[in-house]
Amino acid sequence: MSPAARSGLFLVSAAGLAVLLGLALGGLPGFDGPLGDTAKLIATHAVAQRKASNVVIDVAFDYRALDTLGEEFMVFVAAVGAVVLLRTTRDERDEAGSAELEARRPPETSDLLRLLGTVLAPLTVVLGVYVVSHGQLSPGGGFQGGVVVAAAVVVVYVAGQHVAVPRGGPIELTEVVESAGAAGFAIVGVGGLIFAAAFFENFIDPGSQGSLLSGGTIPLANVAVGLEVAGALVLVLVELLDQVIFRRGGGK
Amino acid sequence: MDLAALAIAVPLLAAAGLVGLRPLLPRWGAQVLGVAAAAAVAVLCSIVLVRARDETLVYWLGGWRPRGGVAIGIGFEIDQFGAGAAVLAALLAVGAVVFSLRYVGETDDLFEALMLVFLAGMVGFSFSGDLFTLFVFFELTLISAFVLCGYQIERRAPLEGSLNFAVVNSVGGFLFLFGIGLVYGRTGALNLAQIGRVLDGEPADALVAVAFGLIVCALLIKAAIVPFHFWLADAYAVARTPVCILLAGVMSELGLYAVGRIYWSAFSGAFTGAEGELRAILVAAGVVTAVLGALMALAQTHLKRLLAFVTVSYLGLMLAGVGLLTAEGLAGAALFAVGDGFLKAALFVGVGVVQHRFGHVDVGPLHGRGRALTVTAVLFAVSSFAVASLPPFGSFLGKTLLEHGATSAGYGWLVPVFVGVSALCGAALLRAWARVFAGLGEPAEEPRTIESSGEEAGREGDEPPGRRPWTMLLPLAAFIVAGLAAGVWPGLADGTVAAAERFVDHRSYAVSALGGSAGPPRAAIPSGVPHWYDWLYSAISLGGAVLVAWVTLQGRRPARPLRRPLSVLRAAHSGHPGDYVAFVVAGTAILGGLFTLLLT
Amino acid sequence: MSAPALVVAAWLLLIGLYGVVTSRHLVHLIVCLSVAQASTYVLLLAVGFREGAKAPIFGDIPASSPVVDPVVQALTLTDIVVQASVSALLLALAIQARKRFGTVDPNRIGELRG
Amino acid sequence: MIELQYAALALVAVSGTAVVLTYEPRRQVITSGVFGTGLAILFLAFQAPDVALSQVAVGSVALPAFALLTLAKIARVDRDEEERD
Repeated sequence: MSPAARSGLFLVSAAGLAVLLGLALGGLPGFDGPLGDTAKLIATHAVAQRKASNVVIDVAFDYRALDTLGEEFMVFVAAVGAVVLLRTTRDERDEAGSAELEARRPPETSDLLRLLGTVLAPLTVVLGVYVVSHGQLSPGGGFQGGVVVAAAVVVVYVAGQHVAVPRGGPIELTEVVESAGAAGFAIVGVGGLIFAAAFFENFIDPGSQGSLLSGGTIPLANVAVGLEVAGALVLVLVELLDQVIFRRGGGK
Repeated sequence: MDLAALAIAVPLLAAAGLVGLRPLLPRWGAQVLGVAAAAAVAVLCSIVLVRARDETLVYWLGGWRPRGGVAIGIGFEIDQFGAGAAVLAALLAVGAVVFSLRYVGETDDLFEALMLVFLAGMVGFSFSGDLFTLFVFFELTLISAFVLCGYQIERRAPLEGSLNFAVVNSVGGFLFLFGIGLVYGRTGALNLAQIGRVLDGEPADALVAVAFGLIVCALLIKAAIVPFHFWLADAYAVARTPVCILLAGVMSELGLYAVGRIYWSAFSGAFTGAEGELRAILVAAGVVTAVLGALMALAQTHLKRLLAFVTVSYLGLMLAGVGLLTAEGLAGAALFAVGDGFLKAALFVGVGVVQHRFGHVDVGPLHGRGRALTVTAVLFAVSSFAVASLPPFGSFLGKTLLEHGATSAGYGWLVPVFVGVSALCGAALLRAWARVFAGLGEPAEEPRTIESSGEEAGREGDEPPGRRPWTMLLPLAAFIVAGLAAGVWPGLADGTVAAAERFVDHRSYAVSALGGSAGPPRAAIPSGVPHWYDWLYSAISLGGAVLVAWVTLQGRRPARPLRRPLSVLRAAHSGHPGDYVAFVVAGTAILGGLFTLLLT
Repeated sequence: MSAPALVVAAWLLLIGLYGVVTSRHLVHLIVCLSVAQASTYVLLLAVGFREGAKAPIFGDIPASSPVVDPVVQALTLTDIVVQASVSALLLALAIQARKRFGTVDPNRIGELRG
Repeated sequence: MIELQYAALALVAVSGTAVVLTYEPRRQVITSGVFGTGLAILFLAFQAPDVALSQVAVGSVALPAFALLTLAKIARVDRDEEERD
């Protein structure tokens, strides 16, 4: 279709869709009604059942842990997919030639950036670990903390570009971390099968509310997710960075 | 039913293992792990299928049983249809992984890992009795499928196919989630049975109709129903053969399965009294898709794209079956999906062998060159006839049930449509077969754009040409045998109808999930198929297919009166993601509007 | 008053899709997809919001105080991760598209016709 | 709190529209960062601090970073090809 025809078709249909959405949204209750049945049950009983004060994390890692398993494997696929879709293809390698690849050394980074990286990175890692480990108590958890840890690793990676990062080693290590996290979360689920009666059944004593280890398997699951998300994000970012930094054609 | 959970956990763990142990695992070790994991899923799902024979299996994840009819966690609700879909997916996955054994490329451990996640996604999708979990597995399936589609990044067409696939289906995901938000806002529930109980109370209003419309449109995108079908031809035509086996064999059909599942478990109570209107809408969409897909298939000279449009066309037939909203129609669609799924997988493998041998799949340049591939030629011909409903294959039995369902629902005019569509699709396949494997007729018109230029051509894999390893022919033969088994297994038709009776029983679904008292189970009437006239219909389909193939074989171009409409149709398949999204929005507005007007 | 939030949700969906349809750059298209997806976050959270209720974290509030719906928040968390994953992969495809097609304008990528 | 919600809704609606209508991708990434942060504020007003945190991580940091790196790579390929010609 021509751009005009495409926009025309879209605008007409979108107008129709807008009317439908308006009609449908008008049927939703306002902000003053009672909570839905499922939400009410969970909001009243979660803390007593799980001892973890953050009910959102209770839902994500216990009541609806299977959804989170699916979500973790989406992240897993995203990381694997980035490796697959961004790999250097055979023809690119031929085109570049090995001599030129040799010349494509990463650029030097300034001392200041390196210093900043050295100072910032450990702090960020500590923050990330805190967010992961306190998910059951306060806002945060494996996903958010994992992102923070990944940011720290990437800072080190960028700041440390002067050290020749051998392609292969760190990437493979990251893949190991990432898959260990993904597998770890699935194993928490299987643990429920072995030590209790159902997949993802919480098989560890929930402890007491407010303590760091409250929630039974929830902190465990959070750590697994944290590892997986951190690993995956590092993989994606490093693949993208590699595309930009390592190909900075110094040989030309 | 811990086995059901294991059927999801095993492939996911194996996938994580394949990626994590990549430095340590030798290539053959990874392949063994891949095949073993897929086979384990097939075994697990088969046991689940057997156990689901007498009652619907309910499994509460995390042991969160419902309280007072309110679900707390996620429930699996597995009947023979869900378990059967999972078995089909797992068997096709085993075949696909075996096919890819001798089909070496780059980073292939990752390929197997992705296939296993893809499989786990489909299994989870088939088992789930929870609206949001359906969405999660919908997305997991989608994301692994589109990476698999784009696996060959050194070629252009897979890249574009993958992109269109991802964009259009992501939009489908938004619609799905928007619908979930509306439903949850109204019912406070995500469990399908619980949603059904809340909605049963009163007739549907605009919110319910629009929410249903959005969710159905999202699933019809997955099922490639016109006008949501554009991405499918692009993606399936360019994906590697093992991926196509799963995509065309089962993934799209799962969209239709979920339409049925969600309708009968959650919405059918709210739409009581409006079944006639809903039936008309769904059957119409199915027929349009079937006819359009068949015509587009006839217009193709690229083998995989041809198969993709045959897939679209048959998905239309299946939607018409599901859309009859009767147990018989649903049973027909399900049986047809299984038989056709295996046979289409066989055809894709056949095309894969051709691609393996000659490096491309354009009918024009391949003219007569397939004579060298005797076994493949014979098997390809058999599958083509079987797809055109050759008795006693599963596709024949399924279509027979479909036709009976249509007649008893008062849609007798569907029978000639089914017969005609089968004839056209069969003709498209037979004509391609005649050109490639027999060298009959004029060589096809100018080569198509995809993969036709020298740069794009490339064999799948590193095997020297000329060898057709048993790892390719074995799945081909096995899929044909499975397609045959789906037609001759004793009692299969009656069993499927009985299972469908349970599937469409709104009340007993809720009771098995959430407790309460059910009425007496509905007795299934033996289907008594096939009758003598079913053989006649099949003969007409087959004869028509041969005739149309023969006539169109003579000319290099389509007949004059057909040229203009065909060129308009083909121009609409522009490969432009913006176009496709505009069509999706238009389709959603139309379907949603019809639902709102007619069902409230 | 829930109307403003719901109107914004619907608006984000439609405007995001408008961006996808009219896009001339793949990266732009992908970011527009994320706008459309944001509509679902707003809808879900609006559905679960209750006036005067607190966040469902019982660290600092008494166990009896009214809270907003925790379930939709968990769903939205999943939704956000879905978006991040899909966007990352689409961006990787955009890079490959630039390499293979020499353009990132969807109007000029068109291998698959008819 | 409801006032904060209205303000955040307005910000989200306006910045979301701006993201779509900014056809220059580099500038669009910046606007999308503003949009992502606006969403995070809105989620806080919706009493969803967990979601807000995720949204900051994804919408304000990860996605803009992905997008900028992608654009840098695309520009890189453009330049390489010009040099070759």
